Amino acid sequence: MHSTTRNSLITLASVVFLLVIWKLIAVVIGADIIMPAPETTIRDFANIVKSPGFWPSVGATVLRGLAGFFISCILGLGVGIAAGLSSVVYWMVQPFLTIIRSTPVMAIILLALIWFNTELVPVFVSCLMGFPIVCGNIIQGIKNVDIQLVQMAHIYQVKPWRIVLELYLPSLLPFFMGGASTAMGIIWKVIIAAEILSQPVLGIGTQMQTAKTYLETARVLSWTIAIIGVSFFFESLMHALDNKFRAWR
Amino acid sequence: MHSTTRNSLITLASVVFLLVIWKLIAVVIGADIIMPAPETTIRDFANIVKSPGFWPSVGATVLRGLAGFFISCILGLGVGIAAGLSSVVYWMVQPFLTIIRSTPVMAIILLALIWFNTELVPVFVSCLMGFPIVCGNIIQGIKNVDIQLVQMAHIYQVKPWRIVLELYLPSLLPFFMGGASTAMGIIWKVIIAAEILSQPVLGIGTQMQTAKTYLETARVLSWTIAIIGVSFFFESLMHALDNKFRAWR
Amino acid sequence: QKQTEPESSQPTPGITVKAAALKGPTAISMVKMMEDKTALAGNSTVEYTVLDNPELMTSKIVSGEVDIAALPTNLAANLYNKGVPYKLAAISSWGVMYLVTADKTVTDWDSLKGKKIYVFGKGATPDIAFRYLLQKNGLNPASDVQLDYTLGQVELAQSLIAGRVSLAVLPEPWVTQVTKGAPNITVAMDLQKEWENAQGGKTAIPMTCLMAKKELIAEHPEVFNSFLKSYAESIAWANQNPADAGILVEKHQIGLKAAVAQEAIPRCYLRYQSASESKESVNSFLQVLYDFAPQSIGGKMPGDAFYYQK
Amino acid sequence: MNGLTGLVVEHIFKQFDNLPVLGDLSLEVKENRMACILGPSGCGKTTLLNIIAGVISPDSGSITGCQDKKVSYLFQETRLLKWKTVRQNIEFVLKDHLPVAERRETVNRYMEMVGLSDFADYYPAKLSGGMKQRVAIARAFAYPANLLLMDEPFNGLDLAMKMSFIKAFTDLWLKDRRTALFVTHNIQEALLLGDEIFVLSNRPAHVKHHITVDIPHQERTLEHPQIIQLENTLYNIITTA
Amino acid sequence: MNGLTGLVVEHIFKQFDNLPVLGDLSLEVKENRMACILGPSGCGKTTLLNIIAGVISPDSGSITGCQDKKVSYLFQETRLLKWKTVRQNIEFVLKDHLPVAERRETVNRYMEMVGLSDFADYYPAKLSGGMKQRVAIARAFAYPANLLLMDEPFNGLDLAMKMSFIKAFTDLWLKDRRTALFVTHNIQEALLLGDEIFVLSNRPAHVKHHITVDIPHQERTLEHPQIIQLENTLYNIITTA
Ligand SMILES: Nc1ncnc2c1ncn2[C@@H]1O[C@H](COP(=O)(O)OP(=O)(O)OP(=O)(O)O)[C@@H](O)[C@H]1O
Ligand SMILES: Nc1ncnc2c1ncn2[C@@H]1O[C@H](COP(=O)(O)OP(=O)(O)OP(=O)(O)O)[C@@H](O)[C@H]1O
Ligand SMILES: [Mg+2]
Ligand SMILES: [Mg+2]
Repeated sequence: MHSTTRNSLITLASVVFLLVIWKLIAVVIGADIIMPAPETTIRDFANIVKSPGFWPSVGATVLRGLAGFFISCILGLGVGIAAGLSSVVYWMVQPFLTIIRSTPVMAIILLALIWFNTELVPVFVSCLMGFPIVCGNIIQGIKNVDIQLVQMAHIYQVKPWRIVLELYLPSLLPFFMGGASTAMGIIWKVIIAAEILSQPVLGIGTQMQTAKTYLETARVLSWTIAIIGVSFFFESLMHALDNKFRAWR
Repeated sequence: MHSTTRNSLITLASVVFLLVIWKLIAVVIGADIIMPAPETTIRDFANIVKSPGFWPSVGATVLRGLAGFFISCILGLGVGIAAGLSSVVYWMVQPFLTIIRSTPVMAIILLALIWFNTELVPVFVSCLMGFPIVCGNIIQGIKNVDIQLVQMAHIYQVKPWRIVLELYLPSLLPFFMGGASTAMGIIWKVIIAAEILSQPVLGIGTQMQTAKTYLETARVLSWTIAIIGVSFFFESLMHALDNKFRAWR
Repeated sequence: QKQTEPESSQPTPGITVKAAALKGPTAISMVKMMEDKTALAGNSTVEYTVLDNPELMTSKIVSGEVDIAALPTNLAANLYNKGVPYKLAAISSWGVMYLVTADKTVTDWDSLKGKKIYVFGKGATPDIAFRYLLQKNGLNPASDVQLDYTLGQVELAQSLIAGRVSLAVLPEPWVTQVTKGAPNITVAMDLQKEWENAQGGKTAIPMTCLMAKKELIAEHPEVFNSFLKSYAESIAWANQNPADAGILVEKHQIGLKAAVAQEAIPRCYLRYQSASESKESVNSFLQVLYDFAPQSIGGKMPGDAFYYQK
Repeated sequence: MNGLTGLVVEHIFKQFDNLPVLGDLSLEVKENRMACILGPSGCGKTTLLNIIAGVISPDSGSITGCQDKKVSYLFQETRLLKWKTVRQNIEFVLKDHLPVAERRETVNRYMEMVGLSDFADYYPAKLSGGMKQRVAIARAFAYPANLLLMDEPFNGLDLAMKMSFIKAFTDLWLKDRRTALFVTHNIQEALLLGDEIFVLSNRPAHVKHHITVDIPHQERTLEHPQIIQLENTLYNIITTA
Repeated sequence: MNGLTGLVVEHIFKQFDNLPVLGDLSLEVKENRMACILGPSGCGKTTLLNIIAGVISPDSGSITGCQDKKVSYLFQETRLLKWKTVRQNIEFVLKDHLPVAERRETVNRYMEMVGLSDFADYYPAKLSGGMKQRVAIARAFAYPANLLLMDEPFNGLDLAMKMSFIKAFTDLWLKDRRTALFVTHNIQEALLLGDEIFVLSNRPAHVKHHITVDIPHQERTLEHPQIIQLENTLYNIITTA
């Protein structure tokens, strides 16, 4: 409780600091169209929150983000564990991973648009970003699992799936959490980018793009604040979860 | 040597498998403009490799990518270690990290274009993507450092900077490598995306965008192959480095 | 460059005017000037940039980096309403939008009923203009047709060629690319003509314009006017020599290949008309946009001060 | 109970990189007997147990008699899962072998035996060194094996506790015989528990001395004259290497 | 050499969560003498050493005499850096305290002493349990400390090696006296090395018995009659808790 308060205060101070920097930049640039002042933006933000389209848009984006996140995690864990355990799998998936990681979204988006419903394209694109992050971390994590413990489990003839579940997974936890919380953060950015490209009916990205074509920079920033809020909420959730998982420390 | 050959063979098999899938997709879609056949693309790729603009473009992109990567790593390590060691720093940088992670590139690119030279915008944008990946992993890694070893070093009055250098850094290595190799992969994607937006004179992204506006899909894919090649090269380098660092295993 | 040397022996050392144009048809208007490096009054010179996207244009205008810019008219109005110190100097293109189709049954507005039409950039000018035309021709954009905004311009062009899309609103130069790439696709409607019909033949659609910095207009009127003159000539030349213009377009990397540009130029309705002469067209165009979405032009109709008066 | 041959280790060679560790090592443990290995630090005792357990393979030589046996191995390190409590650590190796009720009863019994009933829900990080060793002991004993391998099992335990464990273990073993092989540095432990005692040479290790202790386990105490005599013999063998 | 008061531990209380571990524990080690702690597993010996070393703080009570001393602590676990070789592990704690030439010489000397000169470039993963313990011993001895804390220092070593270490350590210590406090479960080790022997009670631990051994170190052997007598006394104290 006590330290939570302190932490919140520190975070608050740092947010205030950010606002001050923002204000300074806005004053220096002196053009609302490029960088509106924080107070203008916050006023605008208050307006969009009250507008009827706000929660549906946020909801749609959050749903897509969570879908992308969970798919990334499940695929990342599955492929990562397989590749970490077997060097054959490792060298087999390597080209796929490289391609997924480095192929520009642009080169894939038309195919994605052909195969998926517009609503799903952002989910697909965010998996392309989130999956390799989780997967890369898991592969490293597997290399770091204590072989002595694995030997022990084999000697005691523990079933393979229980070894994975009760030995590998907990050992991987810090690696998984590192990957998952990074992926969680970045997925929001990617979802928005993909929404901007694919223009689903509802979504923060769609709204942002509209605001952008109308040169309403304060509105663009208001939606940015919305996505940062969403991101912050889920990151805190991840942090709490992480602490819970570390009870044995 | 022997196992290297085997690994290369497996990777090769998997690349061949990919080409087959590609060919299938191309046949199913049946439209060169959406998905050219692999042989068409490879012929085109051979052409661009021979063209005089190829190496300068690749070189420019690689330089930007490496710059982005190294800046990401250095910042990620510095901030990550500080935040991992001190909860005050952790809660202080948290809002910045959230913002960097989740703010859509679009909202920043305008500012970036005003402040930086066009050539540098991709570097800046790739840091925004790479830095939080490395940083998030390092924060998790610090939590995972063996406190018993730290106690030992304190008892023996080892100087703080040597504790960081000789105890924390090696402990963080798997986390750092996990983050760095993921970041390395993704940075290429981001550099391309930023080059597409900011259009520096030389760069794979610039070339890709041109090919795209000319509806030269095979050319777009040729440049994609180039960036995948670059990515693959550097990933192999990272992998070799990682193995080297694990000599003590 | 010689003329700009500060210690030049010339009696009137010229200034350097910075001009920017948006990649694509907009920039074709300037291509001859780029090629000839036409000198302006008083030995002034021009430095040209071709910008890839509206964001770059916006930031260059807001930061005052460019003196003269060729850009979409609605963007100009929007920027003006947001307070940038620029004025509308001239209109350069009167529309590049076409309804293209592989569907032979599409002949007039009524035949569009119940069809799925691909439009790009929801809320942007082409979308609003098309919906306006639907309305004017007795169709309800929300119920009588199905508008799909999924694909961007490039994806739309690719999909049309690949035969995955059969009916779309498309701008030049994609129209040329698509009709070249897929002979079964034809231009079903020239939306410029439709606009004129809808407006009772009174006004055309002033799609792109030239905007100039007030400072330049006020401090170097002769330089500015000589620019406008060259600009008008450049447009006229391009219209008369589409083949040569095409070659220059490719050379100056304006985003079109020579062959495409040559065919596209006649369909881009390039025509120079001064701001004061264009006032009525611009006003009725902006009014349409305003009625659909006030934000699209910055929330209000620009006043008379928007128009440059010689 | 099952298995018929005991454990036969023949002509084992093992080399790590360029370091020969085991050089022509042979030994035999008869069915349901307990053997003990003594030897200098770093001579290859753990390596031998690992080879028998199948964790590593020898360069040459053969091992018979443990193929289809269940093996319980008390490692030199405790090898506890740090994210599991004392109870969960023991249950971890039993889950696939005992039904739930019996498992619970077994876990409780062995926790009681090692004096950790009160610490059933402690994570390893909060246990003392000796307590962790006791969890590992409980785990190895609780597991229903035919062959028991133990690497310095009573390391880090106080004298009283060690004595009570030796007694408890002897009782258990007499009731429910298993073939057992354990490593120790303590001559008294070896004499109180072992039926056979193998003393290994320096690296590359082979069996330097082999002593058979023919006293029934129930009768063995540190005051037993034959034990005292063997103790002196062993002491001399070991200290005059 | 420096420091004047020895080590005085007074009325220490320590509780973990709801588990009282140390309950009013007091003891004193005179300057430049060696004290030994015996006590049941889990009673709080490591906790006491940790408190003296300053790794954890007591709930109440005071410790004087180690504030400005350099402390060398041989932990119950080896605590080696697994990415450093034997040599580098020892150098790690010496780098900030000795110039390079002297450091190199010191490292070589102590590696020699623990018999690991041939393994100087081995990483811990490739050492046996006893060898790792010896690296930790070399590290603790090599470090130029005034106060030496050791938690079960000879754990995992064979008898011959242990005896030679005890001898080597006694010689070192006689030459270059330091105050030392060590924990062991072995009565003989305690008698061969300790000037004072503290026997701790069960948790919550306090000093149950205090024995002073007044025999000069050079004269102590396991056959010394007074030692044999003390051994019996201690044996009875410990086994009849
Ligand atoms: N961090 C901790 N949190 C909670 N309990 C702890 C913690 N550390 C130690 N304990 C408890 O304190 C008691 C004493 O532990 P300590 O390690 O001091 O024992 P010890 O005397 O060194 O035993 P051993 O001879 O087995 O090493 C044990 O019961 C242990 O469970
Ligand atoms: N993986 C390995 N790679 C290289 N050398 C190894 C490896 N494992 C063990 N060794 C070496 O093999 C030798 C024997 O090791 P082992 O652990 O079997 O000794 P031990 O007899 O159990 O000693 P202790 O009593 O100290 O536990 C040692 O010299 C050690 O350095
Ligand atoms: Mg061993
Ligand atoms: Mg202890």
